[in-house]
Amino acid sequence: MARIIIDPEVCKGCGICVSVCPIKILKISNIVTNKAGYFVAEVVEDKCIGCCSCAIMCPDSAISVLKQ
Amino acid sequence: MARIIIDPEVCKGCGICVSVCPIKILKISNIVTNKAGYFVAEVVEDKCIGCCSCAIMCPDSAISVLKQ
Amino acid sequence: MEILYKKSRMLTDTPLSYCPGCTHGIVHKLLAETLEEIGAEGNVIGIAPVGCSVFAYKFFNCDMQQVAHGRAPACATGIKRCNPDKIVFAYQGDGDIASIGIAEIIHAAARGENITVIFINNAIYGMTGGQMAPTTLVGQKTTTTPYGRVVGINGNPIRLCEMIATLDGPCFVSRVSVSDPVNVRKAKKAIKKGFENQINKKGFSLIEVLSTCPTNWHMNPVQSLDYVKNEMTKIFPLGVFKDCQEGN
Amino acid sequence: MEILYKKSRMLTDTPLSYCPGCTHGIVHKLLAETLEEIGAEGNVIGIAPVGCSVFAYKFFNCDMQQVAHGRAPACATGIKRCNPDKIVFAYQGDGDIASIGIAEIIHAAARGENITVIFINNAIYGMTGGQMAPTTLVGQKTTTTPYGRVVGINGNPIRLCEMIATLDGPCFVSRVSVSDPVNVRKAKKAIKKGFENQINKKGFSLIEVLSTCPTNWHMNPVQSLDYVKNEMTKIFPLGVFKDCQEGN
Amino acid sequence: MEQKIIIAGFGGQGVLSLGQLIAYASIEEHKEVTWLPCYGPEMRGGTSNCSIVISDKIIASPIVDWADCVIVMNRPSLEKFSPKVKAGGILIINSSLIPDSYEKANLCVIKIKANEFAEETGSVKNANLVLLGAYVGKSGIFSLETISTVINEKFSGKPKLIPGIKEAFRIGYEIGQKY
Amino acid sequence: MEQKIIIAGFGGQGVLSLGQLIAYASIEEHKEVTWLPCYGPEMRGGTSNCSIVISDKIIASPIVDWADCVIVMNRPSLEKFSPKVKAGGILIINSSLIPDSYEKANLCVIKIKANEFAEETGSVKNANLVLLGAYVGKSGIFSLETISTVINEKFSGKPKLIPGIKEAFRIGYEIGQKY
Amino acid sequence: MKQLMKGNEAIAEAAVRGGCRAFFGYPITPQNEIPEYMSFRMSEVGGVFLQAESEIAAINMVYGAAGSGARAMTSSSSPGISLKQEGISYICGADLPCVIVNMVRGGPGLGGILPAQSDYFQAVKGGGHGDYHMLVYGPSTVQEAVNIMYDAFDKADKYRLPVMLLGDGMLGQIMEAVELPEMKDVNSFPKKKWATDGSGIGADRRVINSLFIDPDSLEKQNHSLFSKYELLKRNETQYEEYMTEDAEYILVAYGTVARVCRSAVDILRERGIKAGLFRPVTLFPYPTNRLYQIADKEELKYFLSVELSMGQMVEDLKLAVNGKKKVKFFGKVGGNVMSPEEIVDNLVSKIEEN
Amino acid sequence: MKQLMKGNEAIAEAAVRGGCRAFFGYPITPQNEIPEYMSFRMSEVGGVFLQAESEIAAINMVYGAAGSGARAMTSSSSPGISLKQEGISYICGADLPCVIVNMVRGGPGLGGILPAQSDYFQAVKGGGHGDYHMLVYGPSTVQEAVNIMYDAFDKADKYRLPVMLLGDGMLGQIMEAVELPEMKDVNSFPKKKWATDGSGIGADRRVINSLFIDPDSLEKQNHSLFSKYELLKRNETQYEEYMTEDAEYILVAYGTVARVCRSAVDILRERGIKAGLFRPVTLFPYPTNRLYQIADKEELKYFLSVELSMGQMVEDLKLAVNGKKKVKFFGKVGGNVMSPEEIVDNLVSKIEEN
Ligand SMILES: Cc1ncc(C[n+]2csc(CCOP(=O)(O)OP(=O)(O)O)c2C)c(N)n1
Ligand SMILES: Cc1ncc(C[n+]2csc(CCOP(=O)(O)OP(=O)(O)O)c2C)c(N)n1
Ligand code: SF4
Ligand code: SF4
Ligand code: SF4
Ligand code: SF4
Ligand code: SF4
Ligand code: SF4
Ligand SMILES: [Mg+2]
Ligand SMILES: [Mg+2]
Repeated sequence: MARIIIDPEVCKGCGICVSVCPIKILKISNIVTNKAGYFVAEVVEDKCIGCCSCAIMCPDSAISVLKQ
Repeated sequence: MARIIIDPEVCKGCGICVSVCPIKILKISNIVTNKAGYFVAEVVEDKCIGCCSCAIMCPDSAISVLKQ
Repeated sequence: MEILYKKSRMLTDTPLSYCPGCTHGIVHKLLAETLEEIGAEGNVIGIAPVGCSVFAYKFFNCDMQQVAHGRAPACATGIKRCNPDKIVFAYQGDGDIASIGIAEIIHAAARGENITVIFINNAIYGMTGGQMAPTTLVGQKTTTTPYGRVVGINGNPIRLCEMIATLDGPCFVSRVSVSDPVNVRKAKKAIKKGFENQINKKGFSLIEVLSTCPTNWHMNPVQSLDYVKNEMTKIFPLGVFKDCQEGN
Repeated sequence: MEILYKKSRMLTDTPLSYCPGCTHGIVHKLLAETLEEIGAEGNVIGIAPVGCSVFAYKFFNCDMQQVAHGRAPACATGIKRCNPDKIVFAYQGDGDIASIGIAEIIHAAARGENITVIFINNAIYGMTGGQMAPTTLVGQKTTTTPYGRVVGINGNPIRLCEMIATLDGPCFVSRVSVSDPVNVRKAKKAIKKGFENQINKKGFSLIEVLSTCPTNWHMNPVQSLDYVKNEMTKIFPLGVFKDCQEGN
Repeated sequence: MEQKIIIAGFGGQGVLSLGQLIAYASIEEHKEVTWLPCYGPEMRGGTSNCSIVISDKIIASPIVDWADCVIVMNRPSLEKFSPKVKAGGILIINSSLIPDSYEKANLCVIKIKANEFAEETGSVKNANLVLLGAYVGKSGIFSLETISTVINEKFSGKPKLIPGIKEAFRIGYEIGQKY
Repeated sequence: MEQKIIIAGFGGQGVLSLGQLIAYASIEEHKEVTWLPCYGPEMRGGTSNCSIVISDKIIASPIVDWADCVIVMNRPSLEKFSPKVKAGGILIINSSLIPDSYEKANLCVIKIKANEFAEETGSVKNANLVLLGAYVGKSGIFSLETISTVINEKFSGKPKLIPGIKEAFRIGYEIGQKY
Repeated sequence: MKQLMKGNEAIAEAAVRGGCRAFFGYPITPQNEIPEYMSFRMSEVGGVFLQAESEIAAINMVYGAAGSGARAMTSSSSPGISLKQEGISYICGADLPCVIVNMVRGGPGLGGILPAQSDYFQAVKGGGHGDYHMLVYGPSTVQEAVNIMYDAFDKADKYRLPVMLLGDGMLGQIMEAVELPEMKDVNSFPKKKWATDGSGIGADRRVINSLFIDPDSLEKQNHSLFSKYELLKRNETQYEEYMTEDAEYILVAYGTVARVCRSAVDILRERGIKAGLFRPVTLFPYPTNRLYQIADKEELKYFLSVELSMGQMVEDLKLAVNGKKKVKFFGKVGGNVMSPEEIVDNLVSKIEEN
Repeated sequence: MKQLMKGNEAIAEAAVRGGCRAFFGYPITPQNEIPEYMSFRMSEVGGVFLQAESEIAAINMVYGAAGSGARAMTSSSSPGISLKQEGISYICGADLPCVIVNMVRGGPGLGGILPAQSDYFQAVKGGGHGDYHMLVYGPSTVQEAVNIMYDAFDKADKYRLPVMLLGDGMLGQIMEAVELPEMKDVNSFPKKKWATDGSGIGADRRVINSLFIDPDSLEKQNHSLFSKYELLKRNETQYEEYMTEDAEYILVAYGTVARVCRSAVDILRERGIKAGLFRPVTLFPYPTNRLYQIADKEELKYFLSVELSMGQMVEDLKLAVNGKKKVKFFGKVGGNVMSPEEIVDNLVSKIEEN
């Protein structure tokens, strides 16, 4: 099983990770903003397959991927 | 019959005309220098065929070619 | 617990100054990861251009020089000639490399300088607010082509890779994209090859990366990636234009 | 009595400032004759570069501008854009066009500026006394390559035509030579085509002419012509690299 | 009379155009005015701000060190610009995006859910007009007629939007008046 | 003591190196010396010249307006530089290339078929040495020993040439002495 | 009718109305609105707009265009203007008219992008090689910039030299109310007989050139340039005085800083300190004669040069005053602009020092 | 042992002996012998020689090389130096040491190639944008040029700024007897901890940069630069006086012109006119203090600035003298160099005028 960690202070809410996740478990929050004022990305379902697509594409290196 | 006219004051004695004349009727004088101090090109034999090679190649436009 | 992906050590902790979704950030990661993987840490000098990546000197965890607009290849030449055993890379935008600095890149390539140049082609001047770049597509609206780029007035886009590949000097010339994970992986390979060439003293490598500028394209980041895939690659085909290791 | 050949009206009476046997003079003639033949008299603006042909403004019987080293294509652009119905030509040496001024020629070509550029490639900096040019042959000795041009240090010669032909902008790109009467005639045809393109608003034409520098090659003028024929054309093959009228 | 105003938020929120509307209104009322945007690489990241000075006399420096009014549309702007409000000045906060509570002695703090109100008028893009309304309502600096003229003129190209825009302004205005 | 000299001719005739030999000889005799070539685009066309100033004192301007001696190796140089000889000065003409007669009151004009003499010594390239000889012979400015030392030193890379060079100098020297 | 306009756009529009029909530029902050405005405006009026590949190309396009008779201009900011120095020197050497805008930013190097006046030396002493000058203006407000720009091409053509407008980011980015002048009739401009319009042949051909290989002819060209500069001094020197009649302390400042100084003078006067403002409008020619006169006033204690630089204009001020009065200096750099209060404090502390 | 050497070659050799190990240049008359000499000499000493594609590339190669710790130089002449202005401004902004030679030729534009001093302003006021200066020398003889060049890299490294040697074609082309100093040991030079040699990571990484986007940090950088210039003024100001003690008329001149002035002084003294020569060796810092002192001498009637320009250094002279004495000017331009007699005549006629 895999898991991703999104650093909310680094995330700029660009939505790229959301768009590339093959199993569509990410979304941009419409509530949580970080210090910089961005609505940040969140994991909505615990089904990550650890493909790293989101992490590879995140321009701000906000995502780490772990395999448990 | 053809004939060439070399302007001795314009000629720089480079020898290009001499080298390209197909019937080898040109030479650089070893006596006559012009005001600029160059030994100039001369016609040595009256056999010009009017091919214009000398004139075309003269960098200083010193040669005119006439057909009589 | 295994870490499948994490931020490269060759990036500093300074937050990137790029707009949300700008793919400058992706390329930074690829560069950093490559430098880490080839064991270049403590042996690298990077060059930041003038453009949105002007602050790159804050982001890479190595010695860095910030240089005048367009002159990164000259600066890299100066560094590399005096430090032939160090790894030297330049990072340049399309305005920087293909407009004001086109003389410097061509001559560095012709000399076969043993350096690696990363060229971010986002078809626009990002930093200054969206003016036409030499790589702006025909018809593309920018703040200095308000009616869209018109060939008869604004000229044709320049394909730098194709042009540079005609020279004898360069060793490796390639165009890649970061529009999706597959292409990102390919891009990283190309970048890695660029650095390996340098280490092996094969000479000059240029890797052009098709990149986005959501802000000045007036698109969201995801639309921008599609634009790269669907529009830019038509004019700027991906591929290897020269590879001295393949004997061409 | 028929006149088979005489000096063109489009040349002034001022004696050329070139060294004896320097083929700059031949190219001047071809240009002048062409301008005369296409009836351009009184409708031409020429641009003299910095190089041995810096004094070209004295030699052509038309309005002339002398411009900064390497910037003739930019100057020509300024003139032509403001005078679209005039015939504008630039005359440049290899140092001028392919070294300091390579950005300007590439961008004028990419824009497809409707101008005609004559490029005298004599593989050396004539004016300044024989330093290496971007077109200096590998192994060729110059005052700044005292051991001969070495690729690893001084880089590779640049083939401008081949490079520029990869761009979408230019209409006609050709390399000719003036090493003998046959080639001179061909060179004239190419130059003429360059001007006809301009008149027909086809856009940018570049004619590279392989030329001699007896003084700095330390050869006599006739040996120099042979050097062009036997050595230079090996590295700089003659030919047409792009011709929009032939649909490529 | 001299009024100094700073407006700040994300790019795209209408920060600069809100400032320009104030500038146009000042001209309409024959006042001297300067409008100065922040410019340059800080743009990267998408924040944006501008400063406006309105006066009866020739305006010296258009730079605002201390503002009579600060309008902020996102949290980083609140942090950066709220300290610039003069004692006794006005701080207007778009609380749609900055839900945090914020209090400061000696300041009139107006919190207003501009996005929500704007959406009511047909478009979230009218949020800046709600904030303008609040400022004018509180300060009384321009007549309603002036504002109406300026809106009619500046949006003459998009007449369909005008009712919503005016409505957004009105909502803000009424809230502002209450402070 | 101050001597100002101009030497002029075609490029390739050894104009500059003739000047340099004079400069080396001056140093050898512990004099101050400056040697200044003409430089620049006048080179095109192949003419060349240099100016030498020799003095006991620090030399101010190395530019020679009026020369004690002018040596010319082709006709254009004669025309250009002969007017620069001071009254009472020396004008040395390579009459191999300038067969014209040339007279001027108040000048010592030395005409010498330098090319022909040089050829006798084995190479027409020694023509400049013949002219140097004439100058030294006439002016007596350097000792023969100095000249010999300088020649030995400067041509040490090409020892085979030295006898011819010295012979050329000697021929010129003897002619110069007669004037 | 007055309208609210951004400085850069107002300047561009004034150029168009003043007859500019050719613009060549390269983007750089803080003047991008000038090329951006020209990119559509030129096509509206049938002129030429071209985004050049570099500042160097742009200035040489101006050279070509101006040489062929066009009213041509370029604009840039500090690093870009540095790159144009060779071209500017050529334009001066070849006696060509053109207009150049420099919206100065902080330097040296890439520096910053905020307002600065640290290109003063470059503008008035000649940053390029050789002896030359331009007619240099340092406008204070958008309206003044518009007025100067409107006539800049006339002046450039009259004297056949570049006119430079030296502004800064504040002048370029600010919006103020301006009154725009009418469009000049381009057909009314005097014909340029010297321009290479292509029609020249034989004795009539025209040559644009800055090469004078013979020293006497280069000397002649240098003197001819300097006789133009004498004319400029006589005809074009401009300045403004504010409360200088009885002033004990005269602030000297140009450009946007002069606005701040004006407020400072008001505050000082309110406090009973007799301050005044001398504002050079032309920076070359510098209003030397007038300053020399003013320096004679008995009540005057000293001048204070207020600049956004480490002290550049202060040298011209000192040269003008020639030791007759003390000249002091207050500068800020890096993009920070001094407030009126800071100027007041600076002056007051200098008064107390004495 | 003294040997006869061409100025350009002697300067190049002195640079090598002073530790230069990287040369980047582009041909231009009258300094071509410098790159030509370096093209073989650098390979002999294991250094780097590169003929760059342009002056702009050359100065940016110097930037890179210097930034990475090398003793790097470039040389050019007027138009080429104009092209380097942006690069020079960057080098100053980034606190990099390097050496730049300008063998000045007549301008503006392509001008001529003969000796001139018309790049004085560009050299000492900063032809590039922003507030900066270089340490500028104006040597008079080949020997002096050699001596200055020999230590130029030490000074550049010490202050981390460019040192400029301002010569002219006469200095470059002349052959004179010179004594060459010994080769310095390149291993003895102090290590540059700030240089980007590639080893930096984490907290230790080095950044060469001239961008200071925050105005306060740019202001700090500007002040830090100017505190270096204060040090230069204190430590590096150099000049030479010749017969100034009792002089009624003091000629002020630098470079090759100062040689001519020296002869003029001799002639004047012979004629019983009490003339002297003040020769600034450093042009920045200018020997202001000493001139200010000298101006107090009672017997001194005036200064005469003698220059190959339309009057550039005369401004620094006037600023130094600050109105205490009259400052007059005699200049020649275009490549013509004045003879001692012309200077004498000029001075005498000015004396008579009075
Ligand atoms: C000499 C000079 N000219 C112009 C500029 C202004 N400028 C800064 S970045 C830039 C272009 C940036 O475009 P690009 O290289 O494509 O990089 P991007 O921002 O798109 O990544 C320009 C023109 C400058 N700083 N210096
Ligand atoms: C900015 C600038 N850099 C350098 C020079 C010096 N320069 C004059 S001509 C020339 C090169 C000439 O070579 P090329 O263009 O090949 O022309 P050629 O003389 O061989 O015909 C150079 C470097 C200059 N005048 N201006
Ligand atoms: S690692 Fe793959 S599956 Fe997991 S969140 Fe990222 S993109 Fe989705
Ligand atoms: S890609 Fe990165 S920055 Fe963008 S939303 Fe996802 S985590 Fe945030
Ligand atoms: S025209 Fe032909 S044949 Fe006659 S001289 Fe010339 S080259 Fe010879
Ligand atoms: S080619 Fe012309 S210049 Fe050369 S020798 Fe013949 S006539 Fe004379
Ligand atoms: S302006 Fe464009 S290129 Fe620059 S950071 Fe923003 S999105 Fe990226
Ligand atoms: S130097 Fe060479 S290119 Fe120049 S004129 Fe002489 S031969 Fe021709
Ligand atoms: Mg870009
Ligand atoms: Mg050449």
